Amino acid sequence: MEQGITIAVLGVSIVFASLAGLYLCVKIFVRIIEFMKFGNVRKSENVTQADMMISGEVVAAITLALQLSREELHDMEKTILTMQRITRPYSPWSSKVYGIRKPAR
Amino acid sequence: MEQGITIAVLGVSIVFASLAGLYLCVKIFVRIIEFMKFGNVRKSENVTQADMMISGEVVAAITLALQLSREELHDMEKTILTMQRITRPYSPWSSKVYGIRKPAR
Amino acid sequence: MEQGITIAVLGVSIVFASLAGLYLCVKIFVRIIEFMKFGNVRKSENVTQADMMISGEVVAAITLALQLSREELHDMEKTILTMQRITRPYSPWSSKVYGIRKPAR
Amino acid sequence: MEGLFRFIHFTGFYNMTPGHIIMIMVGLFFIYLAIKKEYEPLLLIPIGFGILIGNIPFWENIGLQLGIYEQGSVMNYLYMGVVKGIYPPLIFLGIGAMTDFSALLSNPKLLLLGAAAQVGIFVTLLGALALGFNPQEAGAIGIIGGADGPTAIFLASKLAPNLIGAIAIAAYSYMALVPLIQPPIMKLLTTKKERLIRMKPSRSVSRTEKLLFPVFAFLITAFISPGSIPLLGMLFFGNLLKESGVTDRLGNTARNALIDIVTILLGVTVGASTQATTFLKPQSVLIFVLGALSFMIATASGVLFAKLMNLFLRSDNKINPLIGAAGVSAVPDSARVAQLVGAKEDSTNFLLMHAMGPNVAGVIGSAVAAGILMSILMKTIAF
Amino acid sequence: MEGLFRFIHFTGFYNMTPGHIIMIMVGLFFIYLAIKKEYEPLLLIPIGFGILIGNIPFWENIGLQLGIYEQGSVMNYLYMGVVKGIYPPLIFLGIGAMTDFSALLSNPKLLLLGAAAQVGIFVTLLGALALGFNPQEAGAIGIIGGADGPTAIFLASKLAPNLIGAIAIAAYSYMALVPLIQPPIMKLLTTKKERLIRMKPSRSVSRTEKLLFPVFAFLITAFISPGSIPLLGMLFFGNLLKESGVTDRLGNTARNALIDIVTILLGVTVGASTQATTFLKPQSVLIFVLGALSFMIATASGVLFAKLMNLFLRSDNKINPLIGAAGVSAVPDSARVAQLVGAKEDSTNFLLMHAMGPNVAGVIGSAVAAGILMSILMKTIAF
Amino acid sequence: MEGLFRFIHFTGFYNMTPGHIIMIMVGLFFIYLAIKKEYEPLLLIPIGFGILIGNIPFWENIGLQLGIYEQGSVMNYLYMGVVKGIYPPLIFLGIGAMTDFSALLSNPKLLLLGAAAQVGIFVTLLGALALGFNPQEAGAIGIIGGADGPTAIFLASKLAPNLIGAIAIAAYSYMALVPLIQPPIMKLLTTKKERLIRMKPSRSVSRTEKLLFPVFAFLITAFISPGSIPLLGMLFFGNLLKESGVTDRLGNTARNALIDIVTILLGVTVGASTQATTFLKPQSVLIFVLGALSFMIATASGVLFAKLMNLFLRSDNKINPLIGAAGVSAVPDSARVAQLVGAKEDSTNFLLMHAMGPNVAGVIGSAVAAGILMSILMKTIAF
Ligand code: NA
Ligand code: NA
Ligand code: NA
Repeated sequence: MEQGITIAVLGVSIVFASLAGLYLCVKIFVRIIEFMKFGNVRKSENVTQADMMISGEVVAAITLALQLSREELHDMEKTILTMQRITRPYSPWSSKVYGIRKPAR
Repeated sequence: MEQGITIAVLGVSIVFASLAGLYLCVKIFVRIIEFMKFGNVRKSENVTQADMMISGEVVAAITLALQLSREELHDMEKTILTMQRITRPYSPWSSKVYGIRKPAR
Repeated sequence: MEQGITIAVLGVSIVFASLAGLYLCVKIFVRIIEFMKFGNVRKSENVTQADMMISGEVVAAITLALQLSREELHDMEKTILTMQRITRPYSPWSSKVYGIRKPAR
Repeated sequence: MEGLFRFIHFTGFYNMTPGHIIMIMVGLFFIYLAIKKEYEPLLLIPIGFGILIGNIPFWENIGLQLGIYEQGSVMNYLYMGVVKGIYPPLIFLGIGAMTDFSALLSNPKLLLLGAAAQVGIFVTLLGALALGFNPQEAGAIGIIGGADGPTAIFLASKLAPNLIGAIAIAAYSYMALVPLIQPPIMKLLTTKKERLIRMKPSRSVSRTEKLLFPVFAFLITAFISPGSIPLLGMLFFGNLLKESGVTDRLGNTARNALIDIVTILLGVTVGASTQATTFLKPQSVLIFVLGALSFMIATASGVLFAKLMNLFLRSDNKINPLIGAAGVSAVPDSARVAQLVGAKEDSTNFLLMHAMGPNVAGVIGSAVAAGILMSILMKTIAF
Repeated sequence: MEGLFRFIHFTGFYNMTPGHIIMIMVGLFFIYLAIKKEYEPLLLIPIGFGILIGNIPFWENIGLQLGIYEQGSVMNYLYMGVVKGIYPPLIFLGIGAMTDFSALLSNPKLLLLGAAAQVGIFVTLLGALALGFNPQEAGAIGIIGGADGPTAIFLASKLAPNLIGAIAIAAYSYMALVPLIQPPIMKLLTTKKERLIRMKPSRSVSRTEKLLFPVFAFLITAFISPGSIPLLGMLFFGNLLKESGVTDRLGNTARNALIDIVTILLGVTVGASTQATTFLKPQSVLIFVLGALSFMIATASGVLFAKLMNLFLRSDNKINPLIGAAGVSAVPDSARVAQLVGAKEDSTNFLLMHAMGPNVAGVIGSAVAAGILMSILMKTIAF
Repeated sequence: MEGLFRFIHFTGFYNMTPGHIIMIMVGLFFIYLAIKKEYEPLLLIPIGFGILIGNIPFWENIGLQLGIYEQGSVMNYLYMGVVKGIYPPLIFLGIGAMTDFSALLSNPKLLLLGAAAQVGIFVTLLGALALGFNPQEAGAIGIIGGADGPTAIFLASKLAPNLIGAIAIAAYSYMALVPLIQPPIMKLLTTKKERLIRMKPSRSVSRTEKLLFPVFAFLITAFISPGSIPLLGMLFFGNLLKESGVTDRLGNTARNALIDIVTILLGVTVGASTQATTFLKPQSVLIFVLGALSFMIATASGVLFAKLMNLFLRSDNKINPLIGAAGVSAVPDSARVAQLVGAKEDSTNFLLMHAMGPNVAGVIGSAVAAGILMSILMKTIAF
């Protein structure tokens, strides 16, 4: 049990350390990238593709909209499912296109 | 050989038993489902998606029509095959998009 | 080392033999096929699909054109990539369509 | 100079035997059938090319790791999926994900036709025993009459691994030849009047039924014959992925990428397992003869049982006995044959949908039969 | 006659025990939940049907090669991918190829919420030790609180292979029930005012950041906890395939065919591993109790840590503590729950995007936790 | 406190060596090349990230099951596909299903250029022997000059498993650098007049030819050199799936899902096999030097042989010797290089289609060469 507590304390610490490390890393990188970009812009004045950003809020709205519309589509999909399925007469252990119009020899 | 006959008789019986069991099961389920559906309809009068049925004969006709038209498409597919193939210059052991417009350094 | 030279000489010879064999084989087959086709044409006068040929030079031109246009498409793809990605909220360890419009029970 | 001599010893020309030439001809013939006649191309092309791969003569048994029976070769590793019985259930998963059981549900009594056609399996088993095969081999040979490639390969891998190649080749050959084998038997056993029978339009099937079917069909068949779990478990699991309505992406992958990959690997290794030096034996010929017999008996029992059922059915609800032949499975070829033979008498009589019922029932039937044979005959069993 | 008797002995009916019936009911219930409630269908359908496959009663231990624990059976071969810990990293590859880390990058401090929610893992570990499980088992049980199926299965396969089934079923059950488990706890621990907090629109994220993230996130987490290499290596590798912009076809296959195939095989074998004769033991019940506890503690720690962080943040930059609950992972359900609970107070408050950050951070967090537990507890380790 | 100490011992920081740092830099460089320069991204991204995965420092040899060389780790299981030589033939299957042999068929004499460029393989073999490598290793190193990743990995797995990593990395590095390595050599060995040669429009190719080619090309090459069965069997089988016209779905899966999955697994494990503690040795540097040499000799022999052939050809039917360089394979890069170098002299001279012939012939040529080396040198061979 004592061992267990050691594991628990150590474990929680390491998980926090990892994600905190990640946090710092992202922070630092963002600084560096922004710094470099600032330089770039001064140099070329070209808005490169990497600079194209979308506001997070806009993204959220779009995501929602897409999701809702997709769900509706999904519902429609279901209604036409039964019909669609019939159109696949392929089966791998006998799949030739031996048409029913051709006479059997 | 005697053992063989035992196996054959037993085998045939069990195969029949299995599929007859399936037959009965389907029969019974269909009854139950129809019974429940009847109840549902009375309760809600809503025709739910599960109730949407297509006549088997209609299905057969559609299947045939689709199949015939698909076979024709299939024939056309073949004629354009040679051309289509050329449009995939990708190969996994060397696939970069090293364009022929760029000068070699 | 002597063994090495034997291997090298033999190896190069066999590689050449294989591809030369292939070369001869293609040559001979082409003759045969052309001979048979000639016969066919006389028999039926029908231009079958197998006879449909495209000039190599035309093919080269088309290939190039397609490639160039595809590369441009590819570039456009990149610009819309970030947006498209957001539209996939599926994840296999929790993927249900539990809509955010439905109230949590 | 010695190097050159040794090299010549390595070539295919040096190691060639008449057997290799014969098998290469067979492989080329399979490829020809697949491309020109479009007989089962998805299997005959991989098997045909596999026969070529397996019959390039090479210096055997010196550890070159080339042959399918040599440890360490790629073909040997890929062949494990056949020998260990892994590929067939995965193919059944894909088949389940592409099979529509509506036809069977709309007229469930046709399930019995799928049982009747399995009689061929057990009669052939007796024939094989009479010809001197041991019980395990006889069971594996009998299953050729199930007209179902993966089932035949699966049972052969469990009962008679040494016969996998011959049994698989026989099964697929006759399945490809169903349009030639079945019609004469069907005509012989039916009257013109019977062939003209028009069947009632089938009952429509609700989504709930299609959804519940794979679950309960699996429970019933598996409780009666647990030996069929590996095949039917995967078949009905695949079907549930298809019908559940909430696992479309899994069903889609099962019936596309997954089944295609396994089909390629199964086909090419089964083909390569026909290596002349181990394959060309008198018993392979016997297996082919028994296989043909098996297909004919299966067709006949299906047709005759349909006629038997008609004795108990009201006159406005008769079964066209032609669809009994579809009970052998060989999906969907034998159903198409029923349609074709029927259409010859009356071109407006659409039997296809009705024939699909016994057709898929035949798949279930032969999987159940395989389960029984496996349970009773498997050598690893220690009571 | 003796043949008939022996055959009856083979049937499921003869070998049936109450345990089989119970487990079949569980399987049917999972399938019901998946279809009717649409709870995690992509996993509950394969697992549910797998439970059916694994609980067909059969004559065990006579070499029939049917059960998942019998050598030579297909299920046993496919189960190797679970036992050897192969499937979970491949699933992580696919997850990486479909995960968008933008939300996390746009507000990186939310990463800490993904760490906080892992407290549940370690508290549960202590609970399991107290209940008498050995350290390895306790670690494997604790990871249920990571709310991440593949991670739980991976760790269980390394630490306590005998518990894989119970742990996997518990993990997936509670993940499916996240919308029922979390809201009460979230409401209990937050005030109405807190639940109304509107968070600042998140920073936009450039392509370069998204491209560099998987590479450096992997290096950092793996250097701190090398035990997480198998899971996080594949996760971030998959994400690089997605974000690199030059490997679209590989990313596409990883998040479609590859993950689907592995999901099918993992689900059905994990389900089948619940064979009644080995699964129904008191400890399975204990595992379920501990698992529920674990989820609750994880939710609570996420919410409470968010409140703690708010003490240090400027008043215009507060975190809505509801998104702390998303730190358990259970992607994307717990993020949706945060959105839902928030929307009940103010339907115009969109928390979903903000909750996605802790949500994916939770995946990383539990993989790190699994790596630590594996490093410290694995029995094969010889110092 | 002891727990903390032990934990620190587990971290990557504690186990780090300069070698790990070097290899991580190499991995990052590969990823950089792939993304920024778009050099072979489909292989450099998996290999590059694989190098990162394989070079996270961890406490080795205590049974943590993390490293690619530790039994029981996922990477070790996935690496089996490389060690046992299974992935390369599967990749060849996919390559076959995406290769169009029209260019080769329309001007079959260009096949000989694909043979000429393989001289580099055997010269390098001699060089490696001179530098003290044993014959098996020398053969595996020589194949780098085949400019064909899967072939190199396959032969290395059979002849010198300990060198797989170095050989694979060298082969892919130089294939990525083909646009830098080849042009100087091509210009050095040709006159401006030769580079301006316009080749006759190629003959059109009928479907029948494309369909028969994979079948008979396989038979001929395999009879001459059965050692090439594993690679060429799969290559031509894949091509038949593509050209047969009746197996489109199989060909499609082979060139998409199947090859993508195998490419991902092969790339990431080959990358991870460069674990610093086993990889960073002087011999790896030697292999890189020999590999570069090999590519240069191959290029030169292709060009020179084209000039030789011109001596025997009519003046209106000369070969532009630049396309001889495409005989090394490195499909389709070296063909593009031929086009580029030619276009510099005359921008209206389209050499691409002509260069594709030797280009795919080079694939066949190096697979034949691998088969020969395998036959002659394999250690498992017992005469
Ligand atoms: Na059958
Ligand atoms: Na988690
Ligand atoms: Na080459």
